[in-house]
Amino acid sequence: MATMTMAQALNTALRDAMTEDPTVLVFGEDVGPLGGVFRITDGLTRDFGEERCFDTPLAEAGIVGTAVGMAMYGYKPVVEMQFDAFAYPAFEQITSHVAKLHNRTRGALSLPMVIRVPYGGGIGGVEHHCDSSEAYYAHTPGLRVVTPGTPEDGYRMLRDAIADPDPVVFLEPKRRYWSKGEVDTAAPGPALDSAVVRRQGSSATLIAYGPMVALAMEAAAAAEDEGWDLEVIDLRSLAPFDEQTVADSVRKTGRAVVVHEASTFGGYGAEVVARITEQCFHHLEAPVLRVGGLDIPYPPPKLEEHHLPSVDRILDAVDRLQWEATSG
Amino acid sequence: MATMTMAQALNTALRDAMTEDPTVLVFGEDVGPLGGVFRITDGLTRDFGEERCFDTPLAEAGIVGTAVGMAMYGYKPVVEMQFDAFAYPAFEQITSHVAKLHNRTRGALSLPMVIRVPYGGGIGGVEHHCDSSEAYYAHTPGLRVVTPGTPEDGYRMLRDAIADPDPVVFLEPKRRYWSKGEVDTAAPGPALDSAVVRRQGSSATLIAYGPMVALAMEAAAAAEDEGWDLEVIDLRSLAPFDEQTVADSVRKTGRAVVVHEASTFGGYGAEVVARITEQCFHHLEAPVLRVGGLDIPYPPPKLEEHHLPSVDRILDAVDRLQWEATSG
Amino acid sequence: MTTRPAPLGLDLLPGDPVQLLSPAGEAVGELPAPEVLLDLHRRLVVGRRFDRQAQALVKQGRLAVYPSSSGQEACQVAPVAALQPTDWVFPTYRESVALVSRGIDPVEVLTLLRGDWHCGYNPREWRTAPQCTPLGTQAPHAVGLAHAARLKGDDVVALCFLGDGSTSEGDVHEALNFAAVYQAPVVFLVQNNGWAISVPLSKQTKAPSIAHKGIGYGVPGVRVDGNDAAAVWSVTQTAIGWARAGNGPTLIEAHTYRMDAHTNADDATRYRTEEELTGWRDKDPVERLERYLRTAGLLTDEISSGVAEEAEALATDLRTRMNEDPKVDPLELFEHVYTRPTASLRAQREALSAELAAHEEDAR
Amino acid sequence: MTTRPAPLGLDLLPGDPVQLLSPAGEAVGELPAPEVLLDLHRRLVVGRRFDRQAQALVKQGRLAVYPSSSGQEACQVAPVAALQPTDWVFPTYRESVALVSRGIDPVEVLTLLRGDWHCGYNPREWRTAPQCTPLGTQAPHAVGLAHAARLKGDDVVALCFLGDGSTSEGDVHEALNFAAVYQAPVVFLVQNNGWAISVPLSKQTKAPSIAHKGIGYGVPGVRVDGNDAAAVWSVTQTAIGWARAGNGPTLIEAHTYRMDAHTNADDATRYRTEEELTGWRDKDPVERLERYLRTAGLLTDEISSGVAEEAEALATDLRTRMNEDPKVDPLELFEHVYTRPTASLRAQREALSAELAAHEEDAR
Ligand SMILES: Cc1ncc(C[n+]2csc(CCOP(=O)(O)OP(=O)(O)O)c2C)c(N)n1
Ligand SMILES: Cc1ncc(C[n+]2csc(CCOP(=O)(O)OP(=O)(O)O)c2C)c(N)n1
Ligand SMILES: [Mg+2]
Ligand SMILES: [Mg+2]
Repeated sequence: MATMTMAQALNTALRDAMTEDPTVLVFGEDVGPLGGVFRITDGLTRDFGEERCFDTPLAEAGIVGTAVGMAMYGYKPVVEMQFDAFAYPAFEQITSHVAKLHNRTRGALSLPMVIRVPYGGGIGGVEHHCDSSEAYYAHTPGLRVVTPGTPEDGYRMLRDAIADPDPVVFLEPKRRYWSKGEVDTAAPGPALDSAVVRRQGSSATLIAYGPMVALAMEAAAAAEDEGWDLEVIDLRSLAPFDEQTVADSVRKTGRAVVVHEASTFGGYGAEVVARITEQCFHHLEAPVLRVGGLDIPYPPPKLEEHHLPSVDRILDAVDRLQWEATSG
Repeated sequence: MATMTMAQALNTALRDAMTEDPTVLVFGEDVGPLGGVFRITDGLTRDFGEERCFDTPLAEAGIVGTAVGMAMYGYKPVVEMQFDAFAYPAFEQITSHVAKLHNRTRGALSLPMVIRVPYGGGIGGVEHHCDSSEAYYAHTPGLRVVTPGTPEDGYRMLRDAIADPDPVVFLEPKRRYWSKGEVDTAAPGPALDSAVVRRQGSSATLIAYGPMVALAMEAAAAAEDEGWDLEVIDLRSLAPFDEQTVADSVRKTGRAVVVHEASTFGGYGAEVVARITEQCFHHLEAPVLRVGGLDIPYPPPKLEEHHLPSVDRILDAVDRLQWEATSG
Repeated sequence: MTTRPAPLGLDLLPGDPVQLLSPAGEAVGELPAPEVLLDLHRRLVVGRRFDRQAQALVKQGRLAVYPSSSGQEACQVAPVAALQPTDWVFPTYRESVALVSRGIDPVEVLTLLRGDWHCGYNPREWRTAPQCTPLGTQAPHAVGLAHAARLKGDDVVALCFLGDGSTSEGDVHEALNFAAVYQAPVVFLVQNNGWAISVPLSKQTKAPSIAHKGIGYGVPGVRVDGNDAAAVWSVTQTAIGWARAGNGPTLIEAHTYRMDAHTNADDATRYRTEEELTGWRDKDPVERLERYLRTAGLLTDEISSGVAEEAEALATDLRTRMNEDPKVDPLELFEHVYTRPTASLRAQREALSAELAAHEEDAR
Repeated sequence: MTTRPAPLGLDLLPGDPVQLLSPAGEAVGELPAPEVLLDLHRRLVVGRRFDRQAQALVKQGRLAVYPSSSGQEACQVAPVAALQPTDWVFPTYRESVALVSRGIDPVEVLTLLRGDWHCGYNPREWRTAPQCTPLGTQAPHAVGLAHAARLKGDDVVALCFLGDGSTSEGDVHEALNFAAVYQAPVVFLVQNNGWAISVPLSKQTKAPSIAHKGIGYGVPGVRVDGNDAAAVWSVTQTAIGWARAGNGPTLIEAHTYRMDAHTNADDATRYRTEEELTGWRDKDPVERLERYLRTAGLLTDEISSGVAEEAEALATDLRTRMNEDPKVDPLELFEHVYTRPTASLRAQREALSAELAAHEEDAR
C-alpha cells in the first residue's frame, strides 16, 4: 500500500508489467528519455533499455500500425498518443485494423495491445489538447475502452489492460494525473470490465467515469446538505458496459444522472441513458438526465469552466429529477 | 417532375449546382472520367471540364485537407470519399479542422464544403465497404450531418448542403442509390435541418434516416395487419437533430422505436432515445426501443441480413412496446 | 548522402528498370539458375490458371467480387518464390495469385471474396497477413512485424505488397519512414500497373519514378520490369537478402499492367484504350519466360504438360469445391469480436439464436 | 528524372545548404540588396524582442503556453519578408515571430496562447491561416488554397511552415504529393531545428536530408543555413518566384536550432546537452547579420537605435496591453460553432446565460 498520484500509479504499472513480461514494449512520441510530456513513462528507457521503451517518429498511424504488426508477432505493445486529438491520425488504423483483426482472422490473430490516450480537459490546455474522444472508440465493436478514475484503478486497470488479449483503448483523465490516492499494487481489484459502486446511496444514482468520478463524489457529498443520499457508480469500462451494476442501482434508486466531459450530443452518456431506460423503465421516477459538456468545440482555458460539468450542474440535474412526483 | 434513381438525383444535383455556381468544384478518387465507382459524378468532367471535376491522388486526408484550403479561398468543394471506411484516414482533418475552423477564426473563415460519403450496407459489399459511420460525425460539434432517404431528398438536400455556408457531411445510403422516386428539382423542400413525417400514425412512432427510411415505411405498412397505425419520421438531418418534430410525434403516440444500420451500442439511436426520454417522459407508455445493427464489425455478404434491421425486427420491437400496460 | 555498396541496383538513386529477359524471351542479363526459372514458370502457369478460374467463378456468382491480377503474375509469384516459409507476406486485395503461389489452399484464399467474413487462412500458419483492403494500411503492420522479429533475434523478412496508387496514402509514407528509422527487414514491393482504378499514374504522382520515393526515407529504391519473372525474382531475392543481412528496408517498383478491369465490377473501357492493352500483351510475363525456356531447351514438352496438368487439376478442384456454398454459421458472428466474450454479445447471440429457431419453426 | 533549369539550387537533388553569410558575418555568397538586409535586420531585432517579451509574459502567467522561436528568428522573418501581402501564410504554433513580422498585432498573435478561444487575427485580412497545432495538417490547406488561387487566375503563393518532426506525418506526404500533381504555387519551408520536443532528427528520419524528401514527389528541394537571414530570404524569394511563375512547389529545409525549450512547459535539459547549445550560440542569426551590416558600414548607430526603439516600443506596448486580462464572453462560445445557429445551441446558450445570471445574483 502506497500513496501515489495517478501518474505515478500508471508509471508503476508500466514498470511492473515490463518487469514481469519481457514481451511488453512501450513506444510513442517523447516516451523515451523525456519520459512523456506527462512523465508517465519516466525512467523506462533508462531502466529497461531503448529496445523496450523507445521514441518513434511523429506519426500516429505509424505508431498504431507498427504496434499492430508487433502484436501480430507476439509482443504486447503499449503505445502512447500524446494528446486525445493527436490520436485522430490513427483513426483508420484503430477502427479498420485494431478493432477488427481478431475477427477478420477468425480468432487466429489476437492483438494484445494497449493504446494509451491522455484525454479530457480541466487543465487549462489550448485547442486540440482537451478532447474527450471516448464515444468514437466505444462505438467501435472490437475495442475495449476503459478509463480509471483513481490512482489505484490507474495501476490495476493498466496492468489488466496490458494482460488482456484484446486491444484496449486506455483513456487517462489528464486532470487526475496529479491526484493522490492509496494504491495497493498487490490487490487484484475488480475485473477490468466491471463498474464499481463508489458510494452507496438511495435517492438517486450518479454515473460517472474517468475524470468525472471525483466530481461525482464531491457532488454526492454536497448533496447530503440538500437531503439527497446519492449513489455513485464509476463505470471504469465503457466498452463493454457493465449494465448489471448500473441497472441494479437504478432499480433501487429510481433516478439517475450520467456525467461526462464530452459534448453531450451523441456522447457516451446517451448510450447509458438508452440502456437504463430500456432496462429500468418501470422503476424510473424521472427521465435519466445527462450532465455533459456543451455541444461546442473544446473551449479555451478561460472558458472551460463553463463547458465542463460542475458540482452545481450535477446538483441542478439531481434537482430536476421530479422529486415532487413521488413524494405525492 | 421526373422519375429518377437516387444516384441520378445526386448527379443532377451536382450538375445543377455546378451550372448555377462556378465556385462549386467536385473532386475525389475516380470521380473524373470514370464518374465515381457509383457513377454519382458521371459526365461531370466531360461537361464541366477537368478544372471543375477532377481525380485526386489516393489520399483522403489530402482530399479533405485541400478542400479546406480551397474553401478558405472561396470555393465550394464537394469531395467524395469512395466508401465509408475510406473516410477514416481523413478523420483528423474532419474533426480537428473542418469541424472547428469557423469557430477557431471567430467566424472570419467559413467552410462551405460538402464531404460526400456513400455509407451503410445491404449491397453485399465485402469488409470495410459497409460501415455506418454517422455517430462519429454527429458527435463532432461544428459538423452538419445529413442523409437523404429518397431520391427527391437526395437532390434537394445535396443542393442545400452545397449552398450551406457550414461544412456538411453528406451520408449517401448506398443501398438506395438505385431506388427510384419522383423528383421535383424546382420544389424548395423542407429546410436541410428538418425532419419530416413520412407517414402519419397514432400507435407508435418509427424514427429512421437514410437507408432505413424505406424499411420503416415497409414495416409501417406491414404493421397495419397487426392493427398498429405507425407514424414514420425521416430525420434527414442527424446534426442538428430536429427534436421538435420527433417530440411532437412521440408525445402524440406515446411510443417510439429508432431504427438504424449502425451497431446499436453508442450509435446515433442512443441520442434519439435520450432526448425523447428527457422531453417526453410522462407521455411514454414504454421505453423507447432501438433496432440497430449488432455490436460486431460489419459482417460479410452472406450474413449481413442477420446484422441489419428488418421488417420483422422492427415489428418485434413495436410488439415489445408494452401494449398491455395501457390497454388496462 | 549516405552511399552503401548495394547489389543489383539497390541504391538511393534508382536506375533504369532491371530486365533479364526481353519481351521476346531473350536473355539480356544474368539469369537465375534453371531450376529457379522452371519453378517460376510453373508458378506463373498455375497462377494464371487460378486467376482465370476465379474470374469464371465471379461470373457464375460464386464470388462477391474478384480483383484479377492477370498480366501481373510475375509480380505475384516471383517475390513469393524468393521468400522463406518463415518470412511474412503482407498482401493487398489483389494478391490472390501470390497467396496461392505461397501454397495457401485456393479456396481459403477466396474465402473473403466469396462472401464469408474472415480471411480464410490462418495468418500465423502461413505467415501471411489477411489481404488488406484499406489502401496502404498493411505497410506499417509489415514494418512492426519485421521490427518485432528483429528484436526477438529471429530471421524473418516481411514482404509488403503495394499498388502504385496506394503510395499516395499517408500510411505508406509513415511505414517507409519507420522502416528506415528502425532498419527493419522489410521489402516494399510496389506493383506499378499504371492505374489506380481509373486514376492514371500521371495524376497520382510527379515523382521521377516510384522507386525514387525511397530517397526521402534513406531507403534504397530499385525498378524492375514487372513482367519479367526472372528479373522480379532476382531483384526481390537481392532485397530480401539485403534485409536478412540486417541492412534494412528496400523499395522495389515493378512496372507491370493489369490486363483486366480493376475488379469484375469495374468497366475499364471508360478510362483506358485498347492500344494501351495491346502494347502490354506483347510483354506477357508467362509467354516471355516460356519462350526463353523453350529456346534454351529447358522446358520440355513433358515438363510443360506436367505443369499444365497441375494447373488444370487446381482449377478443377477449385471449381468443384466452390460449387457448394460455404457453410457460414450466423452464430459465429459473435465469436471473434473479442477474445474474452462480453455479456452484451452473449445476449445478442441468444437473441439471434432465438430468431433463427423461430424462422426454422416457421419454415416447417 | 526530369531536370528543369532551376535557380539557386532548386533542384531535385539538393546540394549543400545555401549560405551567404558566415557565422562570423562575412559575405560568402551573393547578398541581397542593402535595403533588404536592413529590413531583415530590423525584423530580426523586433522579432527577438517580441519573443523575449512573450517568454516573460508566460512566466508572469499572462499566457497559457508559449512555444518560443528564439534562435530561429531568421527562418521566421526572412520568408515573410519575401512574400507579397496578397500571398498566404500557413503557420504552426511556433510562428508567432513570423506573424508579428507579417504585421499582425502582437496581442492578436498571442490571443490563443493567452487562453482565448480563437486565433486572434482575421485570417482573411492578413492572408494568414490560424496557427496550426495538429502536426502537418496545415500543409494540405496550403496546397488547396494555392491550387484554388491558381484556378481563379490570382497571383498568390502559399508559404507553408513546417517543423522537422512534422515531416513524418502522413498529411505532409499527401500535401507534397498533391502540390506536385497540381503544380500548386506552394513553398514548404521546414525549420529543421534538430528536435521534435525530445525526439532528435536521427530518430525521426534516415533521409540524407529533409530537402531530399522532395525527390519522391518531383518537388525541387533546397537546403539553406537557417540562421543566415540573407540566405533564407534569397532562397525563399527564389522559391516564391518559381511558384509565382507557375513552376509549382518547392521544399526548403532550413537548418536551425531552438535555443529554448519546446515550450515553457518543457524541460529541455532532459534530452539535450549544454554543448549543443553552445555550438549554436556562435551561429546566432541576429548577431551574424548585425556584424556584417556593421562591418559593411550599412548599419549606422542611428539606424540601430531606431530599430532598438521600435523593438522596445513594441515590447512595452505588448506588456501593457497584455496586463489586462482579455475580456472573453462565455456566451460567445456558441456564436461561431456554425454559421447558421442551431436550436440546440440556442437552448444551451440560454441555459448558460441563466446560470451566469444566477451566479451574479449569488455574488451580490
Ligand atoms: C483508404 C482507401 N481508400 C480508397 C479505397 C478504394 N480503392 C480500392 S482499390 C483502389 C485503387 C488502388 O490502386 P493501386 O494502389 O494502384 O492498386 P491496384 O488496384 O492497381 O492493384 C481504391 C481507390 C481503399 N480501398 N482504401
Ligand atoms: C498530430 C500531432 N501529434 C502530436 C502533437 C504534439 N506535438 C506538438 S509539437 C510536437 C513536436 C513537433 O516537432 P517539429 O515538427 O520538429 O516542430 P518544432 O516544435 O521543433 O518547431 C509534438 C509531438 C501534435 N501537435 N500533433
Ligand atoms: Mg495500380
Ligand atoms: Mg523541430
